[in-house]
Amino acid sequence: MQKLSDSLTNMAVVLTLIAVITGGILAYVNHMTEEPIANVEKQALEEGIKSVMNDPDVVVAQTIDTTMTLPGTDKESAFTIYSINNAEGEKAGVAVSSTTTAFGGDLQVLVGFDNEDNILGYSILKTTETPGLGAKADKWFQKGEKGDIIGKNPNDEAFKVSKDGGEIDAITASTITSRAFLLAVKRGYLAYKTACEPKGPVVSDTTGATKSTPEKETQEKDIKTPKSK
Amino acid sequence: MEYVIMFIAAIFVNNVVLSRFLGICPFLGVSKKVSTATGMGMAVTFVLTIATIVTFAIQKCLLDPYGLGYLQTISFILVIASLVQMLEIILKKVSPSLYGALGVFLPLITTNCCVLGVAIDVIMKDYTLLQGIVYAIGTAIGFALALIVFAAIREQMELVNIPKGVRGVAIVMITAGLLSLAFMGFSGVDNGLNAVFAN
Amino acid sequence: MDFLITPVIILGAIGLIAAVVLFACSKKFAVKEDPRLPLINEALPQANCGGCGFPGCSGFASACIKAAESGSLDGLNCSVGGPKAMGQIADILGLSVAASTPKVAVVRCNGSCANRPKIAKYDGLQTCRTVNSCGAGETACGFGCLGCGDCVAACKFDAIHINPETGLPEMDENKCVACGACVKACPRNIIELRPQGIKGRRVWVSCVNKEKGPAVLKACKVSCIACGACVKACKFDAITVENNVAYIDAEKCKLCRACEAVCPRDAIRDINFPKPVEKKKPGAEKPATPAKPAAENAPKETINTNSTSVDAKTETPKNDAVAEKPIELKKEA
Amino acid sequence: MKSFTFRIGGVHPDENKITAEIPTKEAELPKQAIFPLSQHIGAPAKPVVQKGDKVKVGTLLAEAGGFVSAPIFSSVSGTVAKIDASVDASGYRKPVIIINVEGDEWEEGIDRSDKLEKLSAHPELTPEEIVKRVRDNGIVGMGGACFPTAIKLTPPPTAKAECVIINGVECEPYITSDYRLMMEHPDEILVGVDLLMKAVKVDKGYIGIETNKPKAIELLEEKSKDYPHIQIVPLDKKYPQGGEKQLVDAVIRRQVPAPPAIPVNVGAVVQNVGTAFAVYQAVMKHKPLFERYVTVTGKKLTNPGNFLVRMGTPMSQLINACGGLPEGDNKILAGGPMMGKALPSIEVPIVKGTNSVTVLTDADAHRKEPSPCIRCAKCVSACPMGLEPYLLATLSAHQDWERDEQEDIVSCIECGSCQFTCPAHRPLLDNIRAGKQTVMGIIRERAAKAKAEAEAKKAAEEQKAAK
Amino acid sequence: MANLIVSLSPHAHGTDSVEKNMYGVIIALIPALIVSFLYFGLGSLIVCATSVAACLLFEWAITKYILRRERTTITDGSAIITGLLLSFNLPSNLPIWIILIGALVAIGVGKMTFGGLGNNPFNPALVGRAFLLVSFPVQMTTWPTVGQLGIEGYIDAQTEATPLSVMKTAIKTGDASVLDRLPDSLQMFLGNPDAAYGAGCLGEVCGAALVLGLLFMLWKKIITWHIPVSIVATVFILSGIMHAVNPVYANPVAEILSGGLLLGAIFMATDYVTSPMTAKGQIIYGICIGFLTLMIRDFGAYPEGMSFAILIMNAFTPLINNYCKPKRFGEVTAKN
Amino acid sequence: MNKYFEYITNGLIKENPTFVLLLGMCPTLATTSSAINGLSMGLATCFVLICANLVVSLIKNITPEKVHIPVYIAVIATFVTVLQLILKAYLPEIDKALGLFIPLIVVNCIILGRAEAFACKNNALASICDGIGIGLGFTFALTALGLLREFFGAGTAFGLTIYPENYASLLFILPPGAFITLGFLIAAVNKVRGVSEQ
Repeated sequence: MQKLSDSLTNMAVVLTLIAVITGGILAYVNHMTEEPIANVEKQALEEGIKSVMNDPDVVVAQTIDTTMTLPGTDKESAFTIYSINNAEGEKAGVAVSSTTTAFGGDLQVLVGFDNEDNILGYSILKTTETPGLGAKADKWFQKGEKGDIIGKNPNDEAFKVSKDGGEIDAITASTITSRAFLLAVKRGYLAYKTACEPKGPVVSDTTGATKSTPEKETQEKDIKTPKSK
Repeated sequence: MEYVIMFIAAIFVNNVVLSRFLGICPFLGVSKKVSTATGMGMAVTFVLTIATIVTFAIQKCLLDPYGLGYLQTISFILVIASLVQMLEIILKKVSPSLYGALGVFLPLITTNCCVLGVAIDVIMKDYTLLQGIVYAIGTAIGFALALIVFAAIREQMELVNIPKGVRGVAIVMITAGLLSLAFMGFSGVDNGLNAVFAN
Repeated sequence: MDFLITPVIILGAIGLIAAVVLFACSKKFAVKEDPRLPLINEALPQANCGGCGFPGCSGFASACIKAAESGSLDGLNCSVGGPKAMGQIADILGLSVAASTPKVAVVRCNGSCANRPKIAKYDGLQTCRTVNSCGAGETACGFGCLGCGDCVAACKFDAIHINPETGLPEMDENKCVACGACVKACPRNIIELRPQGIKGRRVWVSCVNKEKGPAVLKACKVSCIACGACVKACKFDAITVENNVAYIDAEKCKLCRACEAVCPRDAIRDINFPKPVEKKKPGAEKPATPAKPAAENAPKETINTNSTSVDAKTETPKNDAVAEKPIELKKEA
Repeated sequence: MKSFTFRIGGVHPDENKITAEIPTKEAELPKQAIFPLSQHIGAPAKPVVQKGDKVKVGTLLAEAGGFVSAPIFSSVSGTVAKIDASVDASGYRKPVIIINVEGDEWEEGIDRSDKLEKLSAHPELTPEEIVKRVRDNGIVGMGGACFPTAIKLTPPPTAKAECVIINGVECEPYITSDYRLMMEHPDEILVGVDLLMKAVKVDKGYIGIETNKPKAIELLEEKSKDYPHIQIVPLDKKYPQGGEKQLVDAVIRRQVPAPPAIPVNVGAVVQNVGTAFAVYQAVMKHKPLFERYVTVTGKKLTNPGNFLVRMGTPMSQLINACGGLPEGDNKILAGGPMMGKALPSIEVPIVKGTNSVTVLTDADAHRKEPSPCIRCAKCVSACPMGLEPYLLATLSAHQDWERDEQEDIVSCIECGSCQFTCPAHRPLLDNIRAGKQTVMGIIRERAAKAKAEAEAKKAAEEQKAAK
Repeated sequence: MANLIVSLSPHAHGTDSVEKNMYGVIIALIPALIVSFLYFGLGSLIVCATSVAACLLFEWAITKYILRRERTTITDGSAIITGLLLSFNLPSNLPIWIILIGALVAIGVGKMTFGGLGNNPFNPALVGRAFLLVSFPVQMTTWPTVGQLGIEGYIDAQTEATPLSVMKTAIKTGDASVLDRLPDSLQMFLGNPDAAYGAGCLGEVCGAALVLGLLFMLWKKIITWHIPVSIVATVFILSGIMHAVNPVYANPVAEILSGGLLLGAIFMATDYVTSPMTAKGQIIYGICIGFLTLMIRDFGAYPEGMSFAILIMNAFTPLINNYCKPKRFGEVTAKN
Repeated sequence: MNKYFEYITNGLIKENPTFVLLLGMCPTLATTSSAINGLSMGLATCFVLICANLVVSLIKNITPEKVHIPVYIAVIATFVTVLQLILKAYLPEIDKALGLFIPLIVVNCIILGRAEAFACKNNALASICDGIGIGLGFTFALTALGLLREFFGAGTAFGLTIYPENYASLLFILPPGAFITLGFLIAAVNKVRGVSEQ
């Protein structure tokens, strides 16, 4: 059979037809997978929250998506703050998802805090760090590991890598990732504090330079209206 | 300053070929001669910039409003393929001299994954259009730079006696590896600069 | 079915626009090109992988057309399409038809170590080109093989090798494709492409020394001294003597080997004949295969040398026949 | 003493001027003299004698074979034995005239007296007359290149000569013939320079001499006091200062552009001291060029020396006069070790361009084993032409003629500095020379093709016009 | 009579040779080697000896058994230099197995894969060092304090921050007072076993010994001044400007004397094979190395920029060679 | 039947896309930081390759010349997107590991290359066999490369610890290691095949 010639009708019909068919197929597949994908994501989130709260029975009470400009940056960052209740319905703390730029790109962490602002647990949601180096962050800062941060309060002066004068051991040969990680945790904390407790403590940013109160006020103005889901 | 650092990062730190493995095929194929490499580099810069703008428009004007994110791949590649072919046809007629310099490289760009890769990347990283363009140009220049430097090394290697066993693609790969190793020295420079200029 | 409508419309629209735009462009900006180009493009896989070293398949296609002008597609290969695609391209460019009379390269020098005494030692870059520009070389023959193997290096088909015993290049007939690379590489124009001959049989004068008698006699034991005996012996008018060297026209030669029998210097060689030629002069037997060094019969031949040298001297023509530079020789041959 | 030198590259090989202070002797007459018909650049000379003819010293044997050519004169008296082929300095057998020597009878008209003839005493010598006598007496460049001098003295109309530069540099190791000539015939040389200056119609002359010859500089400075237009220029010890282009750069600070430009394009006419002397003898004494100063030298020679040699004398005779070939491996050079030609036979005759017979023995005779290039760039800094020898050599070895041409391979003067200096002992010049020859061939071919095309086009146009 | 020998000109040859140059470099390295013995004792000896022996062994084995060449090249001295330079770039307590890997990569990947001396586009010692730095960042970035001469200095050494890490801390924290912890410049130049922060790789603790080597090589005409001087000058000027603008950047003298800058500028950037051919090219090369070194040191993720800067510029060398041609004769003038 | 078997083995050895044809280098290098990643990428590509080959061989005759690239690419992109969605839904781990390189399968020159070189000239069954062969060859190469890199770079094979991680050279997992390992692997394959590259 001869190939179709390059006439306008042929080209247009064939290309459009292909586009329509593929569009149809894709729409259908998408339709079929939409739910499972959403489920997967939701499940992953729930699993994540449960693991970072170190409690299998917690429930998300409220989700706040917020963007704000934090001290030390001039960019808006997005945070998601999950207010967490325990099985009994009492407030167990919060879980915050926070993003920073690390060695290889964005680093997104989910951190759980108890009511005293101490870290309950964390998990890495998204990382593009180097395998074997920065990617070790998923284990490194867990309980009992070298860079254990569980139970620490991000507001402490010592919540820094030891190279910068803090008390946390950086991942071997991945100081940048470690710094970024701690920064993400701290920012999550700050976001949660500013969003939920506007009268929260005056905090310093991770680079060590002290921040004055006026700046804090501007932060508050920057906070977008939290929307509840 | 942010754009400058982004630009530098795209060229050196996250060099598209050497650290992100995009566009390896043309990197290996068209790096035998410096002159050819330069032409290819220019062509990629040209197409990458245009493609980024067009795909950005499609994403923001068509896909996002209708929630059709899953059509990203297919619509992008369709657009890029048609765009490249169109450019080729037009260039051939309008400016034969430019076609002579760039045109022959154009078909090769369709399957250059750095074009699609960057287009998708720009959307994934949520860049603005301006950021996207800077990023695209930076990436393309990074590609061109890697290509030209590598072509010069290969031209030099053509003249020496490479052991028989590794002659051909093997030595090219190993050299690319060492080049990539050298470029690892840049890692973190963008973050360092960002930190400095943020203070 | 709602979820189907938008994507279908949008993608359909993209496709339609792309098609229309491409069509419009291709009509509006149509350019004339070599009619063979699209044909070759057709034969190519259009993977545009750049694996061939050219920028894209069309780049490769135009390179093929360009190469076709010079007559061969050597060095061009499409790894995706493989030999099949290359065969098609050759067909399109009409290259496969070209090789009508099969030829093979022959070496026209038999000046092995034993036949040609060394008078000097060359100490420098071992390429024939360089030795050639340095002087006659290690022997007194300014026309013979230098043995550094420029032809070996030039051969892409591994068809030519220097025999360490004789120091001369030898051809592997099965591998030789008569591309002529060795002919070009030889600074002394010793290698010639000759028709393969019936059953691969060939007879040729294995000497290109254009000097006159005494010097040639002294330089090499198997040199052509232009005595003309072969010319007389040839019944087919195939042999001519020009510039003090005999030459057998392969088109006219009937492979009777009468010339070989009369050659006093054993300068005519044959190949692929079942039996060695009967020498008219006793004692000078010619081995059937050229691979065997002529050294074996060298001692016997010295007698011949002495007896014929007298004739050669008397035949010496007038002085004008100045030895020409080897490079100019090529055009005549 | 303030001295000058050229600006790019250069090396300084061991001088080994063992024969410097040995006064020149006259060499014995040969039994048989051999005269190659091609002793100069250009077309070979055409023989005008036949076998059996009687000749005298100074008889014309062969006339110029073209515009760029030079006649050849007999240096001996005797009978023409044959016109045949024999090995000459090219290493190939080339046509020669062989004369059996009988006695020593000179042509009449050659002034054999020692009287110094000054230019001022000969008003009849117009520039044209000088050039004519130079041409008729077969004078060629005596430094080794053997370019017919008369042609150099008539520069193309596009260029104007401004000065004459005399090359008394003798930068090649071993050779001392020019030095001896300067020491023994300074007056004649100065008159020769005067003649050359008049011939090219300039009033400035320089004589460049390297500072390793202080006596020659002193002597010529002393003598040149009578010649206000002639200046002695002391030059640093550096090879290849004797190269035409390098000498022009060293003396008048002008660089000759890439080929096809020649020194006269920057206003300089360069001649060797030997040429100046030969010009003097030809113009003033009517003596054709048939004898010259030759150094016969070598570390292992028992009795090296400088000789006044009749051309056509086989080298074997000179070597025997110096005590014969030493034991062991020998390399016989016509010329010095940097640019001289190694000969496959010692029966090669002395010709117009043979300034030295150098015998290298044993280790000196062999090349050193080459190892891979380490890209040290020492060849680049040594190259007096500003080229990149390592690259040219590699490109030539890979037969990449196109890039060779781009990299200006044709500018190479084949001085050998690169190969001399290469720590890896690579045969750089061997490769470059092969490349240069090929590239020049390609360029010539292209030019011929372009010319043919232009002509065809012109013819077609004319035809069109005719219609 | 023996046959005459013929060849093309030139027939004379200089006295220079590859071996002469290579062993010249080795001699120039001796002062630094002695200093490293004095400062790091046994550890230095073990590291040096292992590295040199391994490089020689690998070169010999690869030429003989993998490339199957008749002649091995271990006598030309280049493998010794690679071994020495590699060891000069290592901390004195590095385990032997890491050194072996480094030597294998340096010789095997960096050099012999390309066909041996003269063919490699990258400096083999630096390839080895960069490989180790990326592969074993922990071991490669802990440096013993000087003065631990015994075996314990090798097995279980006390480690110390290097001047470079002090500088980096100052930049990261934005606190210029951190720089007060740097030893003074004279100490850094002469090297002082007692000085705090006297730690570093084997070959980089004493600037004076390296400069001595430089003088020797310049005297012997093994290298020219262009590369070392342009690197040091660039670093000096650039860091001077940065220091003037913001004192968290260390003063230029400290920048030059700290880390591997002098070692790299004198011995590694000047490697014949991988550096540009012309003076102009060498100066461009040097300036770029200086610039990149400072960038990587001050902003990058790795503690020292010299190795990477040289490697990067090694990659650019063919390009530089393409564009920096020597001035051709006759280009200068035709007529005044 | 033999012919079809040959198509399959062809892709595995004689025309191995990675070692011999040198196609699809981007995913080869980028996704082989571990054996399992390499394997997943190989299988993913294999899936797209087979489907695309099949469809292209079916529609080869109704495609006008000027639009054949957009058409083929659209076909390929469809399968890639389908794959992407399925992975997201049911194998999120793999989707995460392969990241950007799943959509980039579209521009893998193996797929378009096979479509152009084979599928558009052969019937459906042959095209499927070719897809299987080439796909498996690709998978094999990626797995081998991933295995080597994982072994040298992390001391593990398919996640199982072989020797302590402390002794592993991290570089092999990083970009330079990908190039270098592949370089030596190709040299080794060439040696085994007894073919010297030109």
